[in-house]
Amino acid sequence: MTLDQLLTDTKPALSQIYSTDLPELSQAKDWQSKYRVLMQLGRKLPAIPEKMKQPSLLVKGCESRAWLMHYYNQHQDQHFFVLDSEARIVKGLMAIMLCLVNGMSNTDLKKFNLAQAFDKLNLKPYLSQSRGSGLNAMMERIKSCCH
Amino acid sequence: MTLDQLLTDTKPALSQIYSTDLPELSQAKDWQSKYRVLMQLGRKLPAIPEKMKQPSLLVKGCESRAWLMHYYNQHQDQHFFVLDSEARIVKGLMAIMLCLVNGMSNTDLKKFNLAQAFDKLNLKPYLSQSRGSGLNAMMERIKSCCH
Amino acid sequence: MSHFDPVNFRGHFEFFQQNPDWVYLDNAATMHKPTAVLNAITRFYQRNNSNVHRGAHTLSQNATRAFEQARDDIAAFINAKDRQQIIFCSGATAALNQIAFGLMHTVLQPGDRILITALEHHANIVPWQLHCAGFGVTLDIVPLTADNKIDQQAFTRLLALQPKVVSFSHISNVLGHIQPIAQMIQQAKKAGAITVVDGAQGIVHDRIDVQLLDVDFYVWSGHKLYGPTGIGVLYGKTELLEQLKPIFGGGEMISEVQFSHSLFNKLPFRLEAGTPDISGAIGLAAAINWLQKFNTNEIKNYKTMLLKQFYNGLQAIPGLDILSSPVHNAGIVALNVQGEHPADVAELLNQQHVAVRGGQHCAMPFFSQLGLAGAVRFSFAPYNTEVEVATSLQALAQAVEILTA
Amino acid sequence: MSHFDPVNFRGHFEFFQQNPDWVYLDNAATMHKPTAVLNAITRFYQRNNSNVHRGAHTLSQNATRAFEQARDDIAAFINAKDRQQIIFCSGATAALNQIAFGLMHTVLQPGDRILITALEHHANIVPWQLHCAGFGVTLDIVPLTADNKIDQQAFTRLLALQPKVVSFSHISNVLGHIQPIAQMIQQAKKAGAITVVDGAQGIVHDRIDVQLLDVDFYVWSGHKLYGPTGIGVLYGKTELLEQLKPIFGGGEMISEVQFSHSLFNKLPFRLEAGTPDISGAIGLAAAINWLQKFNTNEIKNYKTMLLKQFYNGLQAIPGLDILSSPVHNAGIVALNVQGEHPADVAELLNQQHVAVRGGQHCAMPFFSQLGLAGAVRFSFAPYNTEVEVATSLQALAQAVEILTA
Ligand SMILES: Cc1ncc(COP(=O)(O)O)c(C=O)c1O
Ligand SMILES: Cc1ncc(COP(=O)(O)O)c(C=O)c1O
Repeated sequence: MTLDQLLTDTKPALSQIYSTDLPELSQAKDWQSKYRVLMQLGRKLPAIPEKMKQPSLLVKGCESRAWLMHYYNQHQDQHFFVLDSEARIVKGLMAIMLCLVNGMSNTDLKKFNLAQAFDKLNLKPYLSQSRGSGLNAMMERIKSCCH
Repeated sequence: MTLDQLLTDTKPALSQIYSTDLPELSQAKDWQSKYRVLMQLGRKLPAIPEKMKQPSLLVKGCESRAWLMHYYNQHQDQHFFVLDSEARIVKGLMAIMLCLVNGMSNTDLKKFNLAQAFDKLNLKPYLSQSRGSGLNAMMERIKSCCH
Repeated sequence: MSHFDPVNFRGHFEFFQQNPDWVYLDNAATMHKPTAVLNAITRFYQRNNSNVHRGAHTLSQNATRAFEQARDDIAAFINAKDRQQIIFCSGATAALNQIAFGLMHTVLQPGDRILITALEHHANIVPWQLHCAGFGVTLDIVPLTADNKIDQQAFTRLLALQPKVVSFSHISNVLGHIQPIAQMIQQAKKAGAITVVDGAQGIVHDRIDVQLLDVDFYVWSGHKLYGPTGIGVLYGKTELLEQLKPIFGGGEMISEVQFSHSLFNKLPFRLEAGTPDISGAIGLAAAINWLQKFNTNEIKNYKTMLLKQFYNGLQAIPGLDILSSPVHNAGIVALNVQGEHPADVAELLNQQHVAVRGGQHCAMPFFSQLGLAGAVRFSFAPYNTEVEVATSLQALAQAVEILTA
Repeated sequence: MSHFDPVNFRGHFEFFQQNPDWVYLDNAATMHKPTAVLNAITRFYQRNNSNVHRGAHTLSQNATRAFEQARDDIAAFINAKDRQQIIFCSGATAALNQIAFGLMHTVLQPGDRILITALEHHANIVPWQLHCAGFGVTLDIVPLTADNKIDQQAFTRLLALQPKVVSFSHISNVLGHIQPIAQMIQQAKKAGAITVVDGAQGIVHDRIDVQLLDVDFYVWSGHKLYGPTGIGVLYGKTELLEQLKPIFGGGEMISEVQFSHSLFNKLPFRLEAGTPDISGAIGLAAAINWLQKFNTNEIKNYKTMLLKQFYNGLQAIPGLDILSSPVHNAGIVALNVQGEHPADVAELLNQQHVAVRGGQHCAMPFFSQLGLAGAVRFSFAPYNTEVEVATSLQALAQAVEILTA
């Protein structure tokens, strides 16, 4: 497996999440259903193989471990990411985050505001309720990829 | 000046304090008069000459510096003390303390309770009100001379 | 002393009135504070606030008296021989650092050994690494048995290496296991070691008699014992406290300062540099005085009952790995849902307003050894109720259902 | 922001209602706490109490949010560039020890020099002796001029010795003199030194802009700034904070613990081992937020007025030696009654319910130089009144009369 392949596999997963799971999430009636969607959604993101999980990819600040890989396409000014987490719910939330920022230009990513974006999608409760620190740590790491 | 001389001079001062100043103190009407008596009383105790004020004699735990010298008469089982303080009020209070314990036997000194003694003489307020720590430090030092 | 009445006991905690829809089972992280503690703090500031020790005026003496009374109360609580053996510091972490730093500069020499166990909280690992290991002192680790108990045979074996210091926790904050500290202290002393007990969890569970234990150092944090944050206690034997090099220099802890050198003050002041946490000490003493209105054994029995109820309930939930043993347990249960990350389990409990922790509980080395990402920890306090235990069991069952659906 | 009204301001302090017959002029030792602070502490414990950072449940996140909001508020208060530059510790003493210890193990080498002044509090002397001087670092002292100001020429001269660290107080706790810190920092930086400012008294008097000052470290204690005991702030430039070796090891401050070694977490956590004083931080932020409702300049003007009244009154009292200069003074007056011990003077004031301190105010080296046993210190706060100034003057006159009768 290479970063290239992972990136290739991640892309369609993210668009599926965006078009199918996000609407499902906002329609879920009770918290149980919501969390079921979240966990499924995390599963759709391809996992980073154990061998590729270098310590340097580890994102600190989460109770569960999470990893981030990054690729910047200079010609098209686009940032691409692959991520993984041991914890399924965290991974689900990170997947949502990822479908909002993947492919962004450097300028857009720099000024991206996660709280606002989650708010717009009625996902704010997920951010503030829990795992705040882990998600924020991941967001910080993503932003640190800007130049 | 020798310790012997100091001890000799201290003795009559203490009995005078006991017989004259203590009654005067308890009869004083207002705090001003009380403090005037206290300060006079401190003056009656002979001063330890500067040269004799060895660092080892310094009693710690007082905002003002105080010094204690000790002599134990083995034959008669009696403890004798000489003390001095930079601060007049503290010295006055220490003089009162001294007239209660000077010449005590080892057993008596060991079980001497300053708070109780001051209480009996209606001097408790002086102990608890102020300088508590300095007086207590001196008392501790005096007691540490027991064997 | 009245009979322990759980409803009355819980009534002392305003927190539960303010958070009626929560089940708080994170007591090993920090406990709630009875009204008596909050009142003592407020009352101190409103009536007696002043800086301590530096003599002078009556207000300062009143504050000093209140502060030193707190020291007396705490000394009596653990049956310390002498009040000066109670050193106030900012918490268990600060206390353990003071000990490690203090011994390193006086007692320990390069080449010496220190013995800890594989079940320690980071607060009883990192200070030894930070202050000692870098200077040529070796850290030996007592391994665990298969059922996560300290391997007492290995302990005996490692004592033969003649460690200068042996440091272990009274009760594991991860598993709740109560260590046989009386026996371990005796063994360590026989081997000639200085004994340090991390009592952060132990002091909460049982009455401690430091003279009976004959332990050299026993430390804990106020916030885990119904007291405020920011205050902790370092108990030590006088002759050993006197051998600690102070980790903080400043006011009050010296008797004489010159630019060329300074002389340290006597105990307890030499180890309490700067303005102490006066209201913290008073708050902690208030907690202890309040707690002593209740019978310790009755409290322990009540907690044992809750624990039993919880363990019984766990039997009915499929797919659990329970790390904690129910015997010699102070009321903490660490478990995992097989194949699931503890963070996910904790989050699903959180959704149901059951506050537990999922993670490594500041005991990374322990979990690394087991090859686990962590565990979900349920920690009980005497203000918890049977209803809460039932609720948490239901919530766990629900979480398992969602995860394994 | 409303016009500063002394009566309204004083009304925020329950202490004065509880102690109506006292005049409290010991504000440099510690200040009283407005109701807003006491309420913030109680409210935190009643509603949000939980341990911070370690993730997991909503209650813990609420506590973490409140705690980190306190950090934000304090960062904004001193205009720190980044919130992670605010390190919570137990007080100014702890902060200065962290700096001395932390630099000694990374930046300082045997043979290096540190420059302090002859007017420092013990908290800015002893840590350097404790952690550095024993390891071959030399402590140079800037002497004072005849009027008890820092000798700026000597300062320049001693900077030529190229100290690695220059540390001085913003405002003298003995004399109240405001040091020209902006200029001293600039000079020290030009000489290539790391600058440390002990702001224990400075932060109380004026608004600080750490970016404008371009100072490397600025520290203070909460209890002297209307906040609770047990909490303090260590502000530092990020690159320097990252160079400090932590003085405490424990939970949260490491990102990875193994028995072989540990990795430190990032700022601010790497310098905040163990459970922090959560309620202390929240209380301090409440104090700062409350204080900002009042106009700093109006407060300063009011204090200046009280000081002027006091100085004028002193003219009428015979036989005084006044150590403090009335210009560039933050509201502290140190004086002696000629030939009398300050403890006696303070005691006679205490008898009249005027709370001042007589002694060396943790500045022994300063008094040794002057050959004085100490001084009586009157320190004013904005909650003091003109009537109190008048009362204290009368009491001082009375004390002098008794002493010289
Ligand atoms: C100038 C100065 N520095 C440092 C300190 C020490 O502060 P704390 O005792 O709160 O640590 C004080 C207060 O006593 C002070 O006035
Ligand atoms: C066993 C044990 N030791 C030490 C600590 C550290 O306590 P604190 O964070 O209050 O310093 C804790 C609490 O987290 C603990 O459970």
